Formats: sequence, C-alpha cells, structure tokens
Amino acid sequence: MRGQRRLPLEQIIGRIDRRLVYAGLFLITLAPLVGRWALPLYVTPPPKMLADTINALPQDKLVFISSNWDAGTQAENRPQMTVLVRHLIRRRLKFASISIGAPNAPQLANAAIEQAIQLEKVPWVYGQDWVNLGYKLATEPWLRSFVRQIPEAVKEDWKGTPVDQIPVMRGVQKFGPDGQASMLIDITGSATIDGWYRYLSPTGVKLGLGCTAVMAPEQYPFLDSGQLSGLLTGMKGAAEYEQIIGAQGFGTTAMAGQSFAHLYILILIILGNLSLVLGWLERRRRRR
Amino acid sequence: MWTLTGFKFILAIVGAVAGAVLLLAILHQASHQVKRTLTIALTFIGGLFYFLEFFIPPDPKTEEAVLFGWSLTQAAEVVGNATLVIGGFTFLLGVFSLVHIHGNNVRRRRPGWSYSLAFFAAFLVMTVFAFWKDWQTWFGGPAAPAWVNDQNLAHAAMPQDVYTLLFEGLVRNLDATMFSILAFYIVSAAYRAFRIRSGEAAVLMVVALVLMMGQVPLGMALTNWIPSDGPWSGLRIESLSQYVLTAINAPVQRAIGFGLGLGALAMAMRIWLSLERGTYFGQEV
Amino acid sequence: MTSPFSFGGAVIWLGALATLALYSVLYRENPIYRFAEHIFLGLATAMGLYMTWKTVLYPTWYKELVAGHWAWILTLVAGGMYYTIYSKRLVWMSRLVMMTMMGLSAGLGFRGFFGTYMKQIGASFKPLVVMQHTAAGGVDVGGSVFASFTNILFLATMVCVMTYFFFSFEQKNRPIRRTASAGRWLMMIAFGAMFGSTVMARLSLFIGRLTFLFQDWIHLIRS
Amino acid sequence: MSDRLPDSHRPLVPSDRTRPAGPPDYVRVGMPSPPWWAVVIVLLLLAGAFFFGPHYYRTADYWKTFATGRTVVFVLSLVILVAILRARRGGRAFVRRIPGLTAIDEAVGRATEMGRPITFSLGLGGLDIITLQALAIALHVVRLAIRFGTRVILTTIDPTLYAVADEAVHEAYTAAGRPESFNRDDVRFLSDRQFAYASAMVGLMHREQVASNFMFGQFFAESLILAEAGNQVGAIQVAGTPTTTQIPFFVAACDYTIIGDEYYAATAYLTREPVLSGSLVGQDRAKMLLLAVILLGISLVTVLTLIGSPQSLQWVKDLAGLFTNAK
Repeated sequence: MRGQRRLPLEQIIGRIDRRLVYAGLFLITLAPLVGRWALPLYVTPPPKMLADTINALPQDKLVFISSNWDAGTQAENRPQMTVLVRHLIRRRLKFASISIGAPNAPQLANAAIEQAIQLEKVPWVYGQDWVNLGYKLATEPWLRSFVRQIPEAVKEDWKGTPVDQIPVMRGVQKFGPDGQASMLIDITGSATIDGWYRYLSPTGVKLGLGCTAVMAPEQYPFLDSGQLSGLLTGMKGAAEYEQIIGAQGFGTTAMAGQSFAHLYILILIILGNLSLVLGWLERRRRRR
Repeated sequence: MWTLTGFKFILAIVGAVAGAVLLLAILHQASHQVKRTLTIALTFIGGLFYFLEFFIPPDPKTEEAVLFGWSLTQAAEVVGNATLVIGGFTFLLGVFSLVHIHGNNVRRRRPGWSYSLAFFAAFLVMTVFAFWKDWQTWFGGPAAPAWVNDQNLAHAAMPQDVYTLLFEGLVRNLDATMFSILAFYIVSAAYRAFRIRSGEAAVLMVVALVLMMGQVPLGMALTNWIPSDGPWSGLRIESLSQYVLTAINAPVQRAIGFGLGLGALAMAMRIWLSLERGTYFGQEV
Repeated sequence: MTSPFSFGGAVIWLGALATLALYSVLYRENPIYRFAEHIFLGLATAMGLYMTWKTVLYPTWYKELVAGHWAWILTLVAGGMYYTIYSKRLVWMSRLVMMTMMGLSAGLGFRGFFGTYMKQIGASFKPLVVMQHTAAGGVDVGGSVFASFTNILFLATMVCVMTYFFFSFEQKNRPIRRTASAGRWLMMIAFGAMFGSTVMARLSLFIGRLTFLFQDWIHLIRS
Repeated sequence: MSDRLPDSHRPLVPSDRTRPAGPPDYVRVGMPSPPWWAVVIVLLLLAGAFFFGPHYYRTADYWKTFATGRTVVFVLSLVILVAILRARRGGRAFVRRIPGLTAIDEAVGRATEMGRPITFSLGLGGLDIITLQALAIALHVVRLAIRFGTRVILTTIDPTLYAVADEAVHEAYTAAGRPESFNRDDVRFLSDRQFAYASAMVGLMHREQVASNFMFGQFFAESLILAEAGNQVGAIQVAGTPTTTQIPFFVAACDYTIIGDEYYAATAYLTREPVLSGSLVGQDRAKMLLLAVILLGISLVTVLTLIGSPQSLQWVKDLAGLFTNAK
C-alpha cells in the first residue's frame, strides 16, 4: 500500500509537465509586478556612488540624461530612468533628456519622465524645469560639437520647438567646469557610452551610467579609473537606487519577481533531485 | 583610369562584363585539370593576400604594410569591401531558397500551404514598403507619400508610416518575444538537467545554484549575516560567485580558447593550402 | 486596455498579438504559432534584403559605381558566379568563387589568432607568489597568501584544462590522466558558473515582455 | 517509411575497432594540393620583405611591438604545418576517443530506424573558419545519412554559406552515386535574423518530428531555444560550438556536447584522414609549446617576485610585455 503511494509521488515530482513549469514561472514573475510586492535589498557601492554624486551637484546647472534605450531593454533601463529622474526632481535639479541610441527612444523617455513626475507629485513643468531634446544622429562630429557648443548641435526639442524659446535651455552653452551642464547620465541598452567616454570625459564633467546587466562587467574598469561616477547594473541597479533614495518603484517589484523566479528554479531543482533520491530508495527497497 | 564618366564609363562597364564572360567561356572549354588547378591557385592567392597583409611589417609612420610598392593595407580595405559586396549579391540566393520551398508548398498544396502564403504576403509587403520608403534617397524620383515615410520632425519619435508599423509593431516584438522564451527554457532545462546523476552533474548544479543565488536579494539574504568588511567577507554568496567567475571561469575559458585558436589556425592553413581535400567538394571541380 | 485605433495603439496591439502568438508554442506547436512564425520569416527576409541593399550594396557598390568606378561591376560578375549552383554544366564557376572566398577567410585566420590570443598569453604570466603590503609598509600575510592562492588556482586550472584537450596520444600516463580529469571537473565548475550567471539576464527579458503586455497593452501593472 | 532501410541495417558500431583503417573512399579522390611549392613561395616572399625591406625592420622598437607577435603565430603555424605534411606522406596517427563524436553515428542510426529526418543547424556564422568546420562535420553526417537513405535538413543563416552548403551536399549525393535523391529543399536558408532563424528552427523541428538534431557552428543566445525545442520533440541531440559561453546550455539540454577544440578534432576523428590527424598532432605540439612558454613565463615572473625584481633583471619583466604589447 505504502509502496504504491510512494511511487507516484516520485513520478509526479520528477516529471512535472513542462507546461506546468512554464505556467508557474509566468505567475510567479507576474504576481509581484501586479501586486507591487517588495523585498529588502542590499545596496552595493556603485549605485551609492551615483547617488552621492547627484547629491553633490550644484543647483544652478543643468543635468543631461542621455536616454538610449528602446523596447528591447525596457525592463532594465526604464526603472533606472524613472528612479534617477525622481532623485533629480527631489533635489530640484533641472534636466534635459537627449537620445542618440534609438529613434523611438525619446517617446519612451518621455513616458518614463512623466511617470516619475507623477510619482513625485511635484509640479515639474515641461520647458520650465525639463525638456526632451529628441533623437539626434550621433556622428563623431555631432558628438564633438555637442560637447563644445550645445546650441550648435541641438536646435530644437523633440516637438520642433526652437531651443531658444525653451526657458530651461536658455543660456546653456557647454559642458565643463565653466559650462552650464554639470553632469550627463547615460541610460542605455547599447554601446553609446563609448562616445561619451571619448568626448565628455576629457571635459571633467561627471558621467553616470545605467546599463543592462550583460554590459556591466566591462564597465568596472571605468568606475575604477574615475571616468564613471556611478553605475546602475540592470534591474538590480534600479532597485538598489530606489532603496537609496527611499522610493519604492518598478525596480524593487521587478527584483522581487527575479527573486521569486530564482527561488522557483531552486525549488524545481530540489524536487527533481528529490524524485531521484526517492526512486533510488524505492529501487533499493524492492531489491531487498 | 579607374574613374571614368559618360560614354567611356558605359564602355568600360560593358567591356569589363564582356571580358569577364569571355574569360569564363574560354575557361569553360578547358579540362577539369585546368579548372582544378585554377581553383587551387585562386584559393592560395586569396589566402596569401591576407597572410602577407598580416606578416609584412607595417611602416611605423604610416602604419601601412607595403610590398614592392603596393600598400597591402589599402588593398585590404578594397578586398574587404569587395568580399562584402559579393556576399551581398548572394542574398537573393537565400531568398530563392525560401521562395523555392514555400512556392512548392503553395503549388503542390502541401499541408500547411496557407502558412507559406502568409510568408509571401509578409515578405512582399515589407519589401515594398521598406524600399519605397528610401527609394527617393537612393535613386531620386517622387517622394514616398507620408503614410509610407513620414519625415515630419514633430513625429520624430514615431513616424506614422506602414514601415514603422511593421517594424516597431511586429519585427521588434517578435524578436524580443523569441529572445524572452529563453527565460522559460532556462527554467525547464535547469529542472530537467540539474540532477545529481553523476559527480560532474552535481558540481555543475551546485555552482550554478550558488551563482544564481548570488545575484538576487533573496539569495544574498542567506549570507547577509557575514559582515561585509571582515576577514570572512569572502564567504558572502556574492563574493563567492565573483571569485568563481574570476579564478576558475576565466582560466577555463582561456585554456579552451587557446585550443580553439590553434584549431582554427590549423583549419585555416588546411583550407588555404587545399589540404582539406575531399571535405567540401570531393571528386571533381 | 490601450485603444487599437491610434497609431501608437495599433503598434502596441500588433506587438501584443505577435507576442502571444509566439508564446503559444510553449503550450505546443500550433497553427497560431506557425502563422506568426511564417509572418516573422517573411518580414525578416524582407528586412534582410532591405538591410543588405541599404548597408552594403548601396554605399559600397552602387554609390562607387555611379561615381565612375567602373571596376566594381566585376563584383557583380563574381556574385553572379554563385548562382551557377543551379546549373550542372556551369557549376564549376560557383566553386571557383567559393574557394576563393574560403581562401580569403582562411588568410584572415592568422590575424584572428593573433588578435584574440596574443595578449592572453602575456596575461597568463602571473607570479605564483604575490607579496601584498599593508598601508604601514609591512607584509600583509593573509592577503598575500590569498592572492597567491588565487593565482595558483588560476594557473593550475588553465594547465589542467589544456591537458584535457590533448588528442593525439592515449592519456595512459597516470599524472596526465589525473590532470586531464581535474581539467574536466574544473570545466564543469566553469559551465555551472556560466549557466547560473545568465539566469537573471534571461528572466529580465521575460519581465520586459510582461511589462509590455500588462503595462503598455492592458494596464494591469500600475505604473 | 521504414521500407527505405537497407536490409543489413544494424549499423555503425561506434567503436574505433570496427571502423576500417585509413580514409574512407570519398577522401581518396581528392584534389591535388600544392603545399611544398606554396610554402616555398611564402617563405621567399617573407624573406625578401625582411632582408630587402626598409631600415625600421631592424629597430628594437619594431621587434618589441611587432615581431614577437608575428614570430609566435608563425612558429605555431609552422609546427602545425610540418606535422600535417609529414602525416600526408603516410602513416595514420592516433586520435583519442571523443565520446560526443561517437554519438554521431548513433544519432544517424536512430533516425534511420525511426524513419524520421535529421536536422543539422550550422549556427549563426557566415563563410568563416568556424562555420566551414561545422560544414565539414555536416557533410560527414550527410554522407552517412545518404548511405542509409535518411533525410538531413541542413539549415543556415547566411546566404553565401547556403550556396556553398547546397553545392557541397549536392556533390556528396553525386559522389555517392545518387544525384537523383538530392532534394534541394533539404538545404535551407531560413533567415538572416537571429531569432527569426530560431523561431523557424523550432517550427521545423516540431513539424518534421525530427529524430536527431545536430548543432555545430557559432551559437549565441538562441542555442538553448534550439536545444530545448529538440528536447521537446524527443530528438537525440549532439552539439558543438567554439562559443564557449553557450556550452553550458548545450550540456544541460543535449545528449552529447562537443567541448572546446574537440570541435576542431571532430573531422580528424570521424574520417581518420592522415592530413587531419596529422593536423591534430601538430595542434597538440603547438599547444605543448604554448604551455611551455606560459610555464616559463610564470616561473620567470615568480622568481622575479621572490627576489624583489632588481634593475638588472628588467629585461625579464619586459618579456611579458612583449606579448601583451604586441600590435
């Protein structure tokens, strides 16, 4: 009797239908996103460096966000963008978003920024406090002129309004110590940061980076050399940053999803091995 | 001599094509032995070019490798482009292959032939709109209407045209979805494969688990009681994963890489000197 | 739910339907997946054709030719020779151009080896004993031992794995056999590490899709 | 379906002993090749360039940044080439057992028994060395399959490679005396887009219910998509790729995985052709040489650390630099 009961158990946990496995993964990843669950996080140094850098920025200068992600890396880059903008708004730093990586990046950037403003519940007015400069084709000459003479390279915002009619851009000439822009944060799913290393690093302007998890290991040397003033690694980086500034958002819930999914895999692996052990015991019992 | 205009240009084009065709026609009459030798010689010359380009020391000032007054470095650029272009011309062969298979499906009403129709429809629509969109830039002529290629800057983020609809709506999402299916497959592969059937499988599993846990907060919580700046900090799960990656994964990859590099080098030499006989085209040329 | 009757909405709807259609293969291969697959194939082939012209043939061939560089027409002849695979009599022409191209890529093999592995040889020259100094100037014993151990582990791993990949003799000799089998175990550790460190990236992709479906399409996830 | 089986089928015992010694028939009728005069031409050209070349060839700086790297590549190539040419003159070399490769015969045999086709994916490479090696393995599988009348569906992502593969498979059928059995639709260009290719392969494997699936060549993220799809239809899977980062996924989802430069040893192991096994001997020697250089470098650097690197031994320190600074 007992043997009959044990045999199916071993079979059941050893050969769960893959569709059930998939459905489980689907639900377990989706639930934290919908329910906005959160788990505590441990903050690593690179995001902390970025937050400290932003906290030390002067109030009267503009921050540039180079928003170069599109739908493909949305899950990793969008929460980074949102939480960084929230931090900027809290510090009352005005900012401009510019895209060089993908033609439809400005639209996604706009959505992320508007979401951040909504979350902060602060009247942060387009044109007065921030601007979206749209997509620019970043050839080498363009990058050079952008760093030296911003109005030369950027003539209008993404809706075609001339830059000199936009209050927040008034008087903004260039990067560098005597310039009007204090920092550039690249949020990217592609290799756009290389261009900024080449042209922006020499000006001494602070450079921050939010990139996908796959790209992060290559960026650590730049963190060491001080070319980067902080780094957000994928979803995890966004979540840690949310923790630092105390603003729970998508990153935190997505990391909860990640955690649960990882735990789910762990449980599946344990079940698989359990069935192996049970089967082994069963065979040994029969042999006796 | 290499740049001509007007009538001379047309004459040169016609002449070059005619000359090449004539040469091929003459060669066509030649014996197998001649063709075979020619093929081997061309393979050798092709390889020799890049071999010399690599081994001839470049001038430290210009950084160009020069052989008997010829700049191999400059020539390499032309050869590279020509290879690219010749490769580009073969794309239609790929299209032929697909059209052949799906055309046969439709013609013979094989099971599932309606899907082949969907293939043709998608292929034609995308081809027409993609080329229509840029036709004017390439060849001049009337501009494509706005619904094909919307160049209004105000819409810069999302031009409202058919090409964008197909590309942003379908291609990009299909790509991303197929890529993300990996999440499911990595779970089912782990469930099925990570069983302690042998010592090796056990090692594989344990290390994979440690690395997985080292990435998420839930896993880090396991070892969070170890102070992060004491002598034991190396035992924290995230430090442990980092250590495995740098101290074991890196040398394994390097050692495998050396072998692979030498294997590729040997293969390159065998092809270059036509020693891989019978591998690709066995009997006759 | 996003309205499908605007341009942006239509893009999202198309994307959502395409996403669901491909995901249906997780249940099993079915007509919807098959339809999406064929649409995907058609679009991708067209994109390939378009990109080949736009990024290769137009700038490096057509523009050069129009600028009067007539010799580029010869590449058309060479490209055309590939098409003789469909003719029994002319097929030798295709082999001529194929073997030449193979020869060219073989020639690139030397630079390929050099570029990828040369620096790695130099980077493997790590000392087996490392001295680490404390800020005060003395020797940091613990740190030195640990760093030395790391280097030794690194080099031993490399030697073991390289030994595993000797093919031309029977590995009868006991030390060699032991080394090679250690190499195999170490490889398993490395493979486990590669597997484990990829999981998060793959799950991120899926979370990205979930956000697209449940945030951009049906607004189930509040932003 | 099964009526296509040859009567005597109980085939392909994958042990080394039952395999006939020497190369199979199809490699005997190969092309003549020009190695000796080729080597002479190359050496003459190089010697000419060096001895009659400009003055900068003889400066120390040039030797530091340029010559070391070239010398290393040249010596390694020469070691391999000498072994190949020696093997060509006769004698066949030993190749140790590679478990994943013996499985190739088994997988073809299984497809034959089940009367279902085989898929062979050439990966994401174009006409490069890696993919040419994959094609060589594919042709071995195709030749085996022709003997047993089993279908092999060969898929590629590159149109140029498609042309070469189509022609080579056609040739294999002709060489086996069955040109009429060649079905052009069995060599396929699927798409040149990574995930379109993957989706097509998934559909293909499901629809054809393949019995065996081979994956050789360059693979990236799609490796696991293909391998899991093959697993779902219950195919025997053999995979090999030089893209080491994808090996773990093949190990997890395939029955046999070819690791590292077993990939390049494959043709030698399968055909036992003298040139190929000679090449393997050469590769092993080159590997030993490399290992020796590395061990020498390690001991020098270690000694230097122990004695505290005095100024007079600066040149030893530069040795490592010769490799890392090579341009």
